[in-house]
Amino acid sequence: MDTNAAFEFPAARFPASIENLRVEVRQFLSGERRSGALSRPDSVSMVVSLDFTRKLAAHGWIGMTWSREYGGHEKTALERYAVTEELLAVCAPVRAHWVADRQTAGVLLRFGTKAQKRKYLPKIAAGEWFFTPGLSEPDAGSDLASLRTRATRVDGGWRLSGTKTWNSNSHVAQFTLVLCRTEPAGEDRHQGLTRLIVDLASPGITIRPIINLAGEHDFNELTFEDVFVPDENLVGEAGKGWNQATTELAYERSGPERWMSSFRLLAELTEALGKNASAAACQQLGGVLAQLLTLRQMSMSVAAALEAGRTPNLEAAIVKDLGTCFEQELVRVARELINSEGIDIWDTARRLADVLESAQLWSICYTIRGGSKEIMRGVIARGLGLR
Amino acid sequence: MNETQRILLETANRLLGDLCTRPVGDAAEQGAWPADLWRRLEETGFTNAARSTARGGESGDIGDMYLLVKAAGAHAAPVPLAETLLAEQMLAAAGLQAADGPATIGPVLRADRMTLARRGGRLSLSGVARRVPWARHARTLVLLAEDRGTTVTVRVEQVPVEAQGWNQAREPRDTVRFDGTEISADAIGNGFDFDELYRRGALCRTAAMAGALEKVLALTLRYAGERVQFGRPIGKFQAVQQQIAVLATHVAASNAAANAAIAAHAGGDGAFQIAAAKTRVGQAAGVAAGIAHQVHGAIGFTHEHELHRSTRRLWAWRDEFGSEVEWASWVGQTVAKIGGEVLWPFLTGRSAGAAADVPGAER
Amino acid sequence: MNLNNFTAVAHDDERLAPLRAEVRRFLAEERAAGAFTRATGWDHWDPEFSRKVGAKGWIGMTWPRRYGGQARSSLERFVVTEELLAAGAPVRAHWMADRQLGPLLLSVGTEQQKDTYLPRIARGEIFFCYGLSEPDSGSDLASIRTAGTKVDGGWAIIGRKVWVGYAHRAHMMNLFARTSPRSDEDRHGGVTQFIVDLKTPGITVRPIVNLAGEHDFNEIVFDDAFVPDDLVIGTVGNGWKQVTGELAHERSGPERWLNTFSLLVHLVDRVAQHPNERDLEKIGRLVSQLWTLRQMSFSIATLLEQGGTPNLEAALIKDLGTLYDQEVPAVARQIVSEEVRAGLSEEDYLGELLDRALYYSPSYTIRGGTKEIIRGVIAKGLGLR
Amino acid sequence: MSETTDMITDAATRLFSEQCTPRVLAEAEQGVFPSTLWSGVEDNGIASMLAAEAHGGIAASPGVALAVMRVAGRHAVPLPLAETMVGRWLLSKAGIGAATGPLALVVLRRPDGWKVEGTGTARVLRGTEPAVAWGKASGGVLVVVRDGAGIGVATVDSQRLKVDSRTNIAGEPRDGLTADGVSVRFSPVSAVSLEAVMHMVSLCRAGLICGALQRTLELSVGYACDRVQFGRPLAKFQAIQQQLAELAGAVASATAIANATANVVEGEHGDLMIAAMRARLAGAIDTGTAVSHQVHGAMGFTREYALHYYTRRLWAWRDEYDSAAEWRERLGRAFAGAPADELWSRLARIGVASGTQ
Repeated sequence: MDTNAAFEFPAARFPASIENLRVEVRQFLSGERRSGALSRPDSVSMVVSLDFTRKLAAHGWIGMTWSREYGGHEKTALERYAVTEELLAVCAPVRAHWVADRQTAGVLLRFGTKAQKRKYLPKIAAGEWFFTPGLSEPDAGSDLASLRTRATRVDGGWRLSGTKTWNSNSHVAQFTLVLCRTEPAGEDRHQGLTRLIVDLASPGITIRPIINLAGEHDFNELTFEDVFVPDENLVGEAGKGWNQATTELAYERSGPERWMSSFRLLAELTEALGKNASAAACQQLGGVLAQLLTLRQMSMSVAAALEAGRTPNLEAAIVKDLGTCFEQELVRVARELINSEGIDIWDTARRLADVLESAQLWSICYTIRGGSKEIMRGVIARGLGLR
Repeated sequence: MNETQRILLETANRLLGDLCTRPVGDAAEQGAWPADLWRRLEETGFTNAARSTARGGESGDIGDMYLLVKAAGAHAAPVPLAETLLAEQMLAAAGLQAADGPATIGPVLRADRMTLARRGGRLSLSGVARRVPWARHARTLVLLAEDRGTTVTVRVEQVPVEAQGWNQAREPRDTVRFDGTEISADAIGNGFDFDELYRRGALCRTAAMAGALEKVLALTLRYAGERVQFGRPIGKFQAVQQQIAVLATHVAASNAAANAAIAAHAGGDGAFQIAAAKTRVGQAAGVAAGIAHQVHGAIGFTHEHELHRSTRRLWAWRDEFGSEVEWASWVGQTVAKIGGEVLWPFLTGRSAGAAADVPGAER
Repeated sequence: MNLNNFTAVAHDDERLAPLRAEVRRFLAEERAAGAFTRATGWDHWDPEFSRKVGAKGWIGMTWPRRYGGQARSSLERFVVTEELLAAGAPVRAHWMADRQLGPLLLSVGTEQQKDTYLPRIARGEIFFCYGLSEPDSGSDLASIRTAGTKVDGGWAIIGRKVWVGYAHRAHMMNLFARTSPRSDEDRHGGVTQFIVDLKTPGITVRPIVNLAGEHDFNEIVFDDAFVPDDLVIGTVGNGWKQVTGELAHERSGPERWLNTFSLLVHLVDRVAQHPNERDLEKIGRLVSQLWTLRQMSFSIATLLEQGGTPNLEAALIKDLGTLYDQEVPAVARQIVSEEVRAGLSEEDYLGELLDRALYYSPSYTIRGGTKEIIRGVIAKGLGLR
Repeated sequence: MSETTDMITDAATRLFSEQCTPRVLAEAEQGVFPSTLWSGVEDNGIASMLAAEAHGGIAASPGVALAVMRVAGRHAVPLPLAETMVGRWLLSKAGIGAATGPLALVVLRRPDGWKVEGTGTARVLRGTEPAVAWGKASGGVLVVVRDGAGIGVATVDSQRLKVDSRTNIAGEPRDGLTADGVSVRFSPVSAVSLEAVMHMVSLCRAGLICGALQRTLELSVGYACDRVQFGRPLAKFQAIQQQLAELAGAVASATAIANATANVVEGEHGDLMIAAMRARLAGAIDTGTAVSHQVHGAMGFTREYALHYYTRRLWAWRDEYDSAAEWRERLGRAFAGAPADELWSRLARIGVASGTQ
């Protein structure tokens, strides 16, 4: 057995120029903080701010790696990686463009028509157009191929019917990139699935908010009733949409968002512990920091592999599994430390209490969304040759 | 459980199941008082379960009381049932008149202190108590206050809520402030000390968590049986089964620990057992909530699904009246005091917790 | 499904208390006389000690008097067992026969078998080992291949058994062998249990040294070993079904959560001498778990006494208990640093106990049903399978 | 990987896979020093690789050392490799070459233990060190001690020490050594701190740990694929797959942090990366040993099957050259109290090597 390659994670080297970029991003972010634009200091949730998104776009920090032809900035994957880290470290309100920048654009760049790229990508990079995912369904979560949303051929396009759920930011997005069935499932359930760009302003679409555990409105359920989608919105080949979806999922697996979602909790905790923290507290804090630093190295290593033109799907699954489990452990450790160090969270460390509560609620979904822990471990097991 | 208790539990489950509906829960989280639910609990006598016959109640059996607290926990009842029962225990111990209507207790944080000042014949109460459960809805607040070096129980009819707050389950946890409020002499008695209140509070939360854990397991089993992925109910996947099995072990351990602590307390002591049980159930709460959510997947992350009513309560309650960290330290100190060689006789003795009972002579 | 069968066990009643006191007195005297120390452990083979336990009437104590038993309750047996284990007394020699073979013979054995073996077992004179696992059959016990072929007056055994604890010191083996081919309809049929004298020609015992560097396992090769008809236990072909009924006893007993008790005792003393908040908390967590486990175990013993078959509850205890036994050395390691260890006195068993617990900890979630199998049993009990 | 790395790792792979036989491993635990294997180590330049060319080495980078040590760890090489490599690196830094033969390494940082008395080049060693790796089996014990602003080293012949032979949980020699006023020749070493010695030996040990972890994964996957239960290989059971995936994640994380640390160990924040690495390795060891034993069932619990050579070493190594808890504490202490808004910028600069791939 040769497990070496996939589990190697060679150390990434970043060009020194990236440090300058980081400084630039940090300066921008501290300006934003001073002006109050980085709202919600008491939460780890990623929120929508159209204003903030437009400012990022103006700095060229959306669509960083795409070609200039499509409104991009032709930066490296490592530069994009650094900017993402900086944004997540302050829990910046990037929700509006997150999906389009991270996932949708990647699919369009690889599978879309020239016209589609020209139409959508510059608007995404400008922070004007947003996408909501359009993958999961009420009865198709981990088993995505069992989805039931279907599109039938009509004159000049398709008629789409069905329900999509867990769509973040659909209340601000103008489009979704739907995965739907256009041919009956045969022997191979992955055949006959198609991706369509759907304008959310089309007649026949209902958007229903879903309030999440944290009491926030982030998800939505989208219902399509005979929605007409013109032919020009077909992405790639009809019936061959499965590969696109899996590619899309790989883009979202190994990024720093898999281990930095609760960074604010770590930051508040570290501050609250104070310089005179007990030896035992420092040990626990050190354990957490060690995991974070390790995950960061792994994530950077994957970014470097992407930059070199490889698609390290297995490595990405490992990062997602370890990262999301780490974020749950962080919450556990934070709570234990607050209790054992006697930090009075109901008074002096009120913000820590709020961030802890928010992280507790959000952390449970990290090992579920974007491929559950069990699915990830299945992917890794396959990589080990067990399946 | 004896036959009477079985009937009591059945009645409680029926009533709470009917009344603790989603709209009632949602409204309570928005700050509404579930008046109908409370009235029904009063009518069935549940809110009086801690009251002895001498004080106008029916039995005042301690076991019954905690059984109800556990049932209320299982149904996520958004009312101060445990607090009202605790308040009556305090009032009874202090020889003070029983309270009608919802009641609560304080202080609930170790750092908070109330003091009673005497000037002339006047008594005045001062101090701040934070995180007081349900204070804004309580008609009576039973407080412990320091009075010339001793702790006295004070019965307050007007609850001065300074700030409203919530716990993770959006149950009211308010700050009450007294600035020299005048107290009449017949509202004061000698009863609990703070440790006693804290310990009984811990037992209430332990019982409620055991109930909530059973609910979490039931919901998870139901969902695993219904939800189909890859052509099978997810409960048929070994990876899911193994996780639910672990969840079940923690639910069982919590039941065992809570039952034993309640029995020991009813038998007249239980300091050690309550500490050990709060520790054990607190450990279970985190593990169980994690597994339940993992099995439920995205649906469990919605407000629409009822799982969070129980899991958020588990997260909140494990921290109230002492987290498992705090109680574990207490347990550790206790056993360190008796020493390793006596640990076994201590754990198996008539009343673990009373060092005097430890047959150390048989070493 | 009901996970609330764990009724509170407040304390011993007037029947159990004097017995417990008597066992403690005995153990204190034995320890004072040097028969064992805290570092010995219940997994230690000591025929002399077993004979003393037998003389006290504490082997086969629930069996009828006519077979050398004491006709006492299974709760009384539970009390004796937990006292012996908590003290770290060396009871391994009579363990298998007392826990498994005796009850089996009582339920399905012939009069002659009962007369021959039970009194000698109860006196601590004859020791048994268990021949169950095979090289290709671990968790999947129905897949055993060791074969018994009918010959004149008995059976000829051919095959191999592994992980046979103390076969090199036991007199007899309770052997599981296949006497008819495995069928898909009845996967658990066709297996027969035998009593085998280990001195029978055709039996070779080969030691297997374990992770801790100790010799307790063995591999046993049967090369046409003859077993007479009258040593078949129960019904031919019914061996597997005969054994499954006892699992609740085996899985919920104190041996599932008392493996590391002596280590805990020394750890408590260590922390008491050098107290700090964090270590006290760690100890407190362990003690809370142990106390809960004992509550569960004792209350299931009560259920068993009343004739129940709490198989699900027993599986829950096995899973929790073995994980707890793994957690004790993991926590102890955090408290007993290399520095602490270097400063321990010669008489302090802490380091030795920690090493042993660490060595043995992987085995807890494997032997007697792996963690995965046990969780499968629980899942079945919950209706998932 | 560069050509040198390839050459030396290839040589190590050949040597160790041929010579680290189960028999050699078993005999080593009985106290037999594997001299043939040691000659191979010398012949292939492994023991001196960190030393300067003038001292018989190739001045290998930490990354190369890590790679070679991983090979050694994968074969559970029963030799003081990390100690000797770091010892010769130090002696080379001191401007003195080293004789052949294995070295033990004692870094004096504690109030108890050995004391080096006197000044100048002639000094006296006194006291007892409780658990010196390969103390007796090594020809010489290299003592490293803080001296003024810098450090100094002295080699003492183990024959001149009183030996209390002991072993760790892996059966490796960890001897108590008593020096009863032994005179030693003391040499100052410039540009190396006492901490840097701990870092280098930690890094070499990290290689051993990563190699051993990798081997536990390989053995576990192999066993799961071969072993049939309930009519299927274990590997087909989801409960086993999920555990092995977790093991793979642990191995990958250990390797990733070790790789990254090798790049920056001599840089500005090398101390913090080493601490993070040691902490993470300990976590990976906890997962790795537990899962591999669980998957192996009873088989892994025997001395006949090879798994224990790796798991017992992992158990021992996680807390040697300072415990994981101490390293965690150092890392935590460096950040405790950092203002919330500064934590990221302070963390982000650690462990990032610049330059091209």
